[in-house]
Amino acid sequence: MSVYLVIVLALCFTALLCTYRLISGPTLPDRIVAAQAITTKTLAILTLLAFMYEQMIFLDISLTYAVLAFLSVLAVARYLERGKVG
Amino acid sequence: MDHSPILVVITPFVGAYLSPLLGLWRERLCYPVAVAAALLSLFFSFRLAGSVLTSGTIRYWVGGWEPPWGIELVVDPLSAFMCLTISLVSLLAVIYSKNFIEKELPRGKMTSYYTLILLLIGGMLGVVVTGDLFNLFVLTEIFSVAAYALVAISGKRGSFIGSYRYLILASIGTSLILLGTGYLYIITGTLNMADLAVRLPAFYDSWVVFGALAFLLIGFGIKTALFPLHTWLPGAYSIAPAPVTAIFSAVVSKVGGYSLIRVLFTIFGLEFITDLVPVAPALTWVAAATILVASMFAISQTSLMRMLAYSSVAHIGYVVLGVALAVEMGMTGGILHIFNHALATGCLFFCAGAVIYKTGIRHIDDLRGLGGKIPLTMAAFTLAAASKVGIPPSAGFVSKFYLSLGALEAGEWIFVIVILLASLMSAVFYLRVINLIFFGGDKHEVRRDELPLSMLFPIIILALGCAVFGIFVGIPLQLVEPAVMVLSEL
Amino acid sequence: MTRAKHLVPVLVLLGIGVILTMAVIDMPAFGDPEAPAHRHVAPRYIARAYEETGVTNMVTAVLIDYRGYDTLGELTVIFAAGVAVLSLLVGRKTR
Amino acid sequence: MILELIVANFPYFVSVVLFLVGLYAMIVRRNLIKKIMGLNILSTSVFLYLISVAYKEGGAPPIRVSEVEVYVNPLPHALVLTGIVVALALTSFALVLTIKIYKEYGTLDSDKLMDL
Amino acid sequence: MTKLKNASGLWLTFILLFGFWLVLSGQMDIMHLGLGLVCSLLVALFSHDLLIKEGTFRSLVILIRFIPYLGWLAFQIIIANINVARLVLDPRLPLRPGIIKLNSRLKSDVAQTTLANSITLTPGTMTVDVVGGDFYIHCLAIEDEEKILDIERKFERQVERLFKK
Amino acid sequence: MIVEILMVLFLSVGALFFLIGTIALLRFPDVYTRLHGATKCDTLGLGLILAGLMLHEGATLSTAKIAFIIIFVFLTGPTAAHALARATYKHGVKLWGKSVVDRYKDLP
Amino acid sequence: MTTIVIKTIARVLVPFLQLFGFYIIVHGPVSPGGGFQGGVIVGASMILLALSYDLSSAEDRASHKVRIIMDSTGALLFAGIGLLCLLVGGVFLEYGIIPLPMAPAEVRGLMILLVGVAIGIHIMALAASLFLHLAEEHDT
Amino acid sequence: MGIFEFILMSFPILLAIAVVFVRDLLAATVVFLVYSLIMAIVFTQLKAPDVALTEAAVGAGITTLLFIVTIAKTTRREEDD
Amino acid sequence: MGAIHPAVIFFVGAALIPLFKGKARSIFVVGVALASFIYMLFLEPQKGWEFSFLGFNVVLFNADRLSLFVGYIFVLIGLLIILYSIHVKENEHHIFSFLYMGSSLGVVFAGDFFTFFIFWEILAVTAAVLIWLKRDERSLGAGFRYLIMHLIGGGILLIGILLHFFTTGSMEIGGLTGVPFALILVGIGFKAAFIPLHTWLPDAYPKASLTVSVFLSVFTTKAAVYALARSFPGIEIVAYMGGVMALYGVTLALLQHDARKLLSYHIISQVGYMVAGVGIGTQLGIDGGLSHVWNHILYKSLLFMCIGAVIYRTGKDDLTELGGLARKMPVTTIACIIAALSISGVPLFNGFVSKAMVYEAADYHDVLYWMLKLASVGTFLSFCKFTYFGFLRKKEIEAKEAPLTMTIPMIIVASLCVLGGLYPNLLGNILPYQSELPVYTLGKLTDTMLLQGVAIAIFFFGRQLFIPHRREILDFDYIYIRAAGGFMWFCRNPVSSLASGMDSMFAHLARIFVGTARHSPLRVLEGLAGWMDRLSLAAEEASNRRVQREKMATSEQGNVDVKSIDSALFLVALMLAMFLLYLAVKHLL
Repeated sequence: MSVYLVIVLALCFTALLCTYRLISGPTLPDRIVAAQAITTKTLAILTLLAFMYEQMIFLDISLTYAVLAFLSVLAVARYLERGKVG
Repeated sequence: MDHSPILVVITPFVGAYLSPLLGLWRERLCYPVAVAAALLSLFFSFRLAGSVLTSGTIRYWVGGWEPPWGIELVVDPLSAFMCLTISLVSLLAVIYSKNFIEKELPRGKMTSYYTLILLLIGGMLGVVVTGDLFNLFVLTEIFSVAAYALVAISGKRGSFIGSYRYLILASIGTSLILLGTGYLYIITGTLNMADLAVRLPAFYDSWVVFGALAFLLIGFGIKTALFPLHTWLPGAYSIAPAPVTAIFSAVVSKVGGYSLIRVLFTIFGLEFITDLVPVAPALTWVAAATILVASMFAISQTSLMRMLAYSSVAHIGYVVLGVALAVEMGMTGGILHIFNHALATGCLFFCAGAVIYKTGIRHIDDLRGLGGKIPLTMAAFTLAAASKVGIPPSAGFVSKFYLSLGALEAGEWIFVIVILLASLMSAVFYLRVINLIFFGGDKHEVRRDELPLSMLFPIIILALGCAVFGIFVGIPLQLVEPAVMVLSEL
Repeated sequence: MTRAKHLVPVLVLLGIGVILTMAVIDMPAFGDPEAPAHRHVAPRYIARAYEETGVTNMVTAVLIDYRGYDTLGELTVIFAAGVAVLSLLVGRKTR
Repeated sequence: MILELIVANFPYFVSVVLFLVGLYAMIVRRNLIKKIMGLNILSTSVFLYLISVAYKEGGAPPIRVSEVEVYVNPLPHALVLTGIVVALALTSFALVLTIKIYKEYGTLDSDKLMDL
Repeated sequence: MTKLKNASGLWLTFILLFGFWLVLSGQMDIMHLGLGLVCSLLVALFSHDLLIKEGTFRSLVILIRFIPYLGWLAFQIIIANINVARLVLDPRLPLRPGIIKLNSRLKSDVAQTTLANSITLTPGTMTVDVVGGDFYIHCLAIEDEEKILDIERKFERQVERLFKK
Repeated sequence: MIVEILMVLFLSVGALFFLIGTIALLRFPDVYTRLHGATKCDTLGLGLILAGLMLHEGATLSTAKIAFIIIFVFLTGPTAAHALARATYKHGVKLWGKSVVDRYKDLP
Repeated sequence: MTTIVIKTIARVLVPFLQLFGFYIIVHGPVSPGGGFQGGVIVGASMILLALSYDLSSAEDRASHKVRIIMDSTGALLFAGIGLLCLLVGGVFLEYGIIPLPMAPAEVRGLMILLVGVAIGIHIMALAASLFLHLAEEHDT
Repeated sequence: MGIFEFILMSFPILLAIAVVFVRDLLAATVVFLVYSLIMAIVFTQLKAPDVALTEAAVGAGITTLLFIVTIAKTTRREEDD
Repeated sequence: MGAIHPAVIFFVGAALIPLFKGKARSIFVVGVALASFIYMLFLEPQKGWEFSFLGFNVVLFNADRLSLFVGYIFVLIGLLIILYSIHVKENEHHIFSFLYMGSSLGVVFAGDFFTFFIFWEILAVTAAVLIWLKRDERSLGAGFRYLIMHLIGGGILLIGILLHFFTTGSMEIGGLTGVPFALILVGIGFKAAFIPLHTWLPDAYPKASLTVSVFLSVFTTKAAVYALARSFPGIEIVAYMGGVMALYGVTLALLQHDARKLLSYHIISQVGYMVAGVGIGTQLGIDGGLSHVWNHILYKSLLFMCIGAVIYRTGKDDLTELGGLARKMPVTTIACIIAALSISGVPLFNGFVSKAMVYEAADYHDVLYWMLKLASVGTFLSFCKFTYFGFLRKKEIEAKEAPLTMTIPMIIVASLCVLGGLYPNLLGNILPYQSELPVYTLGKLTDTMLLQGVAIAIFFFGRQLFIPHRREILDFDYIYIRAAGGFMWFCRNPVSSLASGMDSMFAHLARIFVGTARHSPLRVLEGLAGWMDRLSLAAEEASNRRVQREKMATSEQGNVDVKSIDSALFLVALMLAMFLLYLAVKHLL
């Protein structure tokens, strides 16, 4: 059992914990925080996976994540602030 | 190398891609482009039909890859037949659109309208010529998206909800189709229909095949609007602009039926669906229920468009019934009915559109005395209605006759009664309309004058078609009979 | 009485689930390299995609070359969606 | 025995469950947007299924590297890519429709829409 | 496509982007490099005015100054994180949250942004809003408002050093 | 060898920070405090893990790529937190009852 | 209104995002990704701009007209390559037949790249379009 | 099938159910976002990087944004009672 | 190809009519009819226009003695009626009368069941259109019922034909057995006005316009009789049906006050004779029946022409209001009397001849014979009533003689009636089986005279009995109209409610789903997720909802009839489940 796997499992575990906050809320920002946290963990997991499977190409996926997850948080924030996105 | 199989599909697509560009420049240019594209694909359809008749099934390897690896376009007589029907009706609908759309749609939507209608046409033609299951899915999706948009494009009250319902149901359908495709893929490892047909018999008793069959059947059943799955249809068809509705009821749901036929006959094969797992008999009952229930619903409608929509549901039932009987006569009737019904229902919807264009009437009771105002249109309406009822010697009669023969051939005489009963019911609701139109007194202050030529021309052509192909049945049968041969051999 | 009534609709989905489960059990095992799906068409892509298309990413090769027509279709679908959205939204834009 | 099978074919079962959940969401939830989410879940289940079909024990991602021999099946990946795009197209259009419906009727509850 | 405002900004953008491309691509054959050049040029043409707003040379200087700053920041982050970790794991959860206000002299966009993000990155503090020169900072444990402000001023000085002429 | 150990160390510490972030997310009383825990501990955790991986990888392009990931995350993470906090406040979610001070409230 | 922080970060991010998108498009043949994914990312950059500034700034950069032109061009480019193959005597989408001074496989690779770019152009305009149109204010 | 895959694959089920049952649409959207992310990991783990990339770009990027915009323009509350 | 099918002349003529206007059209119309008449005179027995279709031969044109015999009278009377109706201004009338006649010729010359059926249906449709041309509510309803009845009949006929084709593999007319036999009999019976199926006739004919009723009185039923003669000669049950028809028709005719309704019932009665003759099936019987067709067409069209002329001039067709026309419209009156005498079978008029043949043929069937005789008495009685009350009795009424275009055909037909009575052999020459015409024997004459004397006596002694009263006579109509109304009601109401009911049922089921979900373990999760939402959303949404409610209140309650999406989706799932189950069961069994 490689180190990566252990770490990935740990991250999975933490992500699961975050899911509790994601589902139970209580407010929408809480959920988004949880989502943000899960995104970060996912990012870590993905990068670890890239090393675990020795596929450096997977890094592109992480990179995509790193940038795109930001968008929806911005959108929600904008909505919360102004009641609309546009 | 004859490139018609791909050109028939690509031409409308290229037209569609061009339209937005032209629309930015001059909105009026979209119409000629659309007409040209439709005309070209009609031309290619004719070429296809010609070469299918002379040299048998055409196989076209897109990208030059041989079938199981690349996508293969297969044009057999059935495909060619469908191609002709689709491109004919579509061309007429596009021609018809000119004045209608200018009047009925808000400004600025013209470009989108023509683009979407070209995509619709191209998608349908693509479905018809393809020989690859996944490609079928993709192209189905193309024309479906175009169809959803066209339902909603008028922006009238109810159009969005109609479109939404259509979308949700149909996309469940397409998801099921994709899942079914996946199920077939996992056990055979191929997506090519012919190849599937070869490799599938080894797995005939596998649950996976049943699952795939169920998914594909329900998926295409939704597209085809078979009885309990038809609920999206009237709402969508009655609200769309008339030329679009004409295409919809004339060919779109038939394309669903075509896919059903392809799946059942080409992939699973006659033996499987009739003997091993009797799907076809079950389908006949579903189709019979479709016919009866839809006819009854049609009687109870007060809006002309909705009535026609329900009536077209019923007629899809005929098509499926005929094919599912899985006997030669029945299949001939079913496939022939695709064409005959396309002519008739196209004409009817064009006429209904003409009434809306002229007077804005949507209710049946308001139609009184229109026969005196737009006599040619209404005469065409009558002719088409006669074809739909199946009054000899209209085209509709011939296919119903074949269907009845088929039912007898299959030993299912109950279906003959169903067909006659439904014809009777359709006589009831069409006669009611015709009665009001011609003999219901005169209510309108409209001047007696006919429609613009661009609208009249398609109406007349289709109406004449209803009459002509009732007498010269041999013309469509040239393609239908080989199509039946091909289907029942597989 | 009411409980029995409640049961019926749930059975529909469960029924689908059960039969699909049967289907799943009938399938070739997950990850089995000998499954028909891996032995019929795909090997050619894996073995020869590079020589035939000069592309190392087989998915791209399949997507754009072997099944390029599908991709054109896919493009058209999203094109249609774009035009559809435009058709609903552009017409009434406030200027 | 069944359990073993389920364990061995776990992704397939996940996809079945997701399929049912998606269908459930579409049928039961009356909100139109929820239905669209259900549709998305449904289609994702199909994608998951297809990707699982493509998986091979010990296979590498289908990007040619010199020393690797076993790759997973690239074909379903291509199919799924197409499928995702299609799902995106459907979703976007459905959402536009939803906005329009809301503007027209002021509600997104399918039941209330029925009463209108 | 916006008008070419400052050509040198364009070139700096282009070089930066091309560097980014090289890192991403890893393919050093002619074709990919050429494509990289084209793409970088395209992007630079399209949005150079976004990336570089100030003088080109100054941007470069700031960019170089950033490197030591980052190291310092990383150290700060780790320290702060350990603090927060203690806070989190403390069974009593000794939180004293609140929003404080930091009046800053920083004027330029980038400087303010850098400061704001630096503050946010150090756990225990988080920029909620920037209005003019005022930073509103949410803190986890406010024992003494001034003490925290002092820490933040330390940050501000560092950032100021980065962006000085 | 030393690199390996260092890497494991980095990874473990990173994971630990993730865990702390998660606990913070679960334990903290209101959105703002949770934001602290979640976004920043996680950012650091990620940074550490990626740094560990970079160490392992050595000076290759992948390392640079990972560096870019880190940069992106360090750019977006705090910004997202900032945007979210501001939006939450503007949206009307009150600070935790036991909050000490709220200078932001005074802002018109 | 968004803060200066968000705006600045978005400003910095956009070019890199775009380049990253282009990278994904161009490297479709050799690494995961391709026209579609890259296009979405490039489109996302416009969305980011719209979200951090406002819609009109994104609209300024990629106006409705430009997007439509890109949309059509991308699609036409793909179909055009297919038809080109047809013109030079092959079947539709048979890239290898295009007479370039290269081995057929290389020609195919090049064309795959080109098609990927076409898809990318198409999708980047479309992704931005979808969002911008949806987010726009409309009258009913 | 390792334990990791197991956990990872059960995750989407949980999230999907959550999507169905969360009443606040925006919250459901956020859950859906996470669902897409996890799905992307699952895809990665099944050695489908292309699909994972697409799912990341589409599910986490465009689709979620579109959902949010729509909800912003309509209503957040799922009218269920 | 052989000779041109006579129907084609009419069809082409119909197509060309719109090209002409005013006088030219009149000339053209008459010219076409004349042309067809002349053409028919020179037609030889032959077979032609054969096509292969669907594995059988379609013979569009099959002229033998039988069909020519009927064809002659059709074109002859067609010419005369067209002349009679030349005053009608509407193009539609002429077009559809041409189509109507053409299709009746098509039926007559049909060489196989398929062709036969096609023209049979066109006949029904064109007839219905002709009825509708009156363009008032009554004719609309009547035409509608007419068409529905005929389509039902056509449908039954079609099933019969199909079964016949299926059992024997041939489409040739004749050789029927078993189920197809019965079905075809019933199908033809609809048109031939067999007794419980006859109601369309007295329903529709009086409600059509005056010229149209003349047309209708000629072709439809006679075509059916021809069809019987061709496919079912010599079926005993048919013969008795003829007797019943004769009696039933005459009985109800006696009770009528509406002149055309009376005549319509008489059609049934007279068709009864023909059916009887055909049903007897001997050569004499068939000849008798068919010559009765000839004669009946002449005098019945004459009668309708007369009453049409009366309507044309006075606008009335009710016997209670008519009378005293003898002086005002002498030609019409005389023609009418001639026709009445013919139909009553008075010697020296043509009706006598054919009736005598039928009696002769029926001589061996006692019951039938007496039925027909009795009907004959009734006929005479009712025509006494008709002529007396309609024309002869004294009453002041505004009228003048009919125009020339009407009187000329009337005169011609009347003279033909007399001619036929005086020289029966004129007809005898073209009879299909060329039976002997043992007509003017003493026994027959006395027999007839006796019966008619009795009838006259009854009429004049019990005249009060026969004074027409306005009252509705209950016939089978009542049942049919009720049934049709019931069906329409069923389609309008229960089906609609079925549609909405189904919808709400599925919506309900779908809601039950939700209910189940609330009671299931999933609820925990749901609770977890949902319990705080309300807090955060409450304030914001409260205002939102209020706005919404206002919006909904102001929006019109349009009839969008949106069907539930849930139910549709549920149906999809249900179908999927059912189908899977079906497959599973089929697989396991």
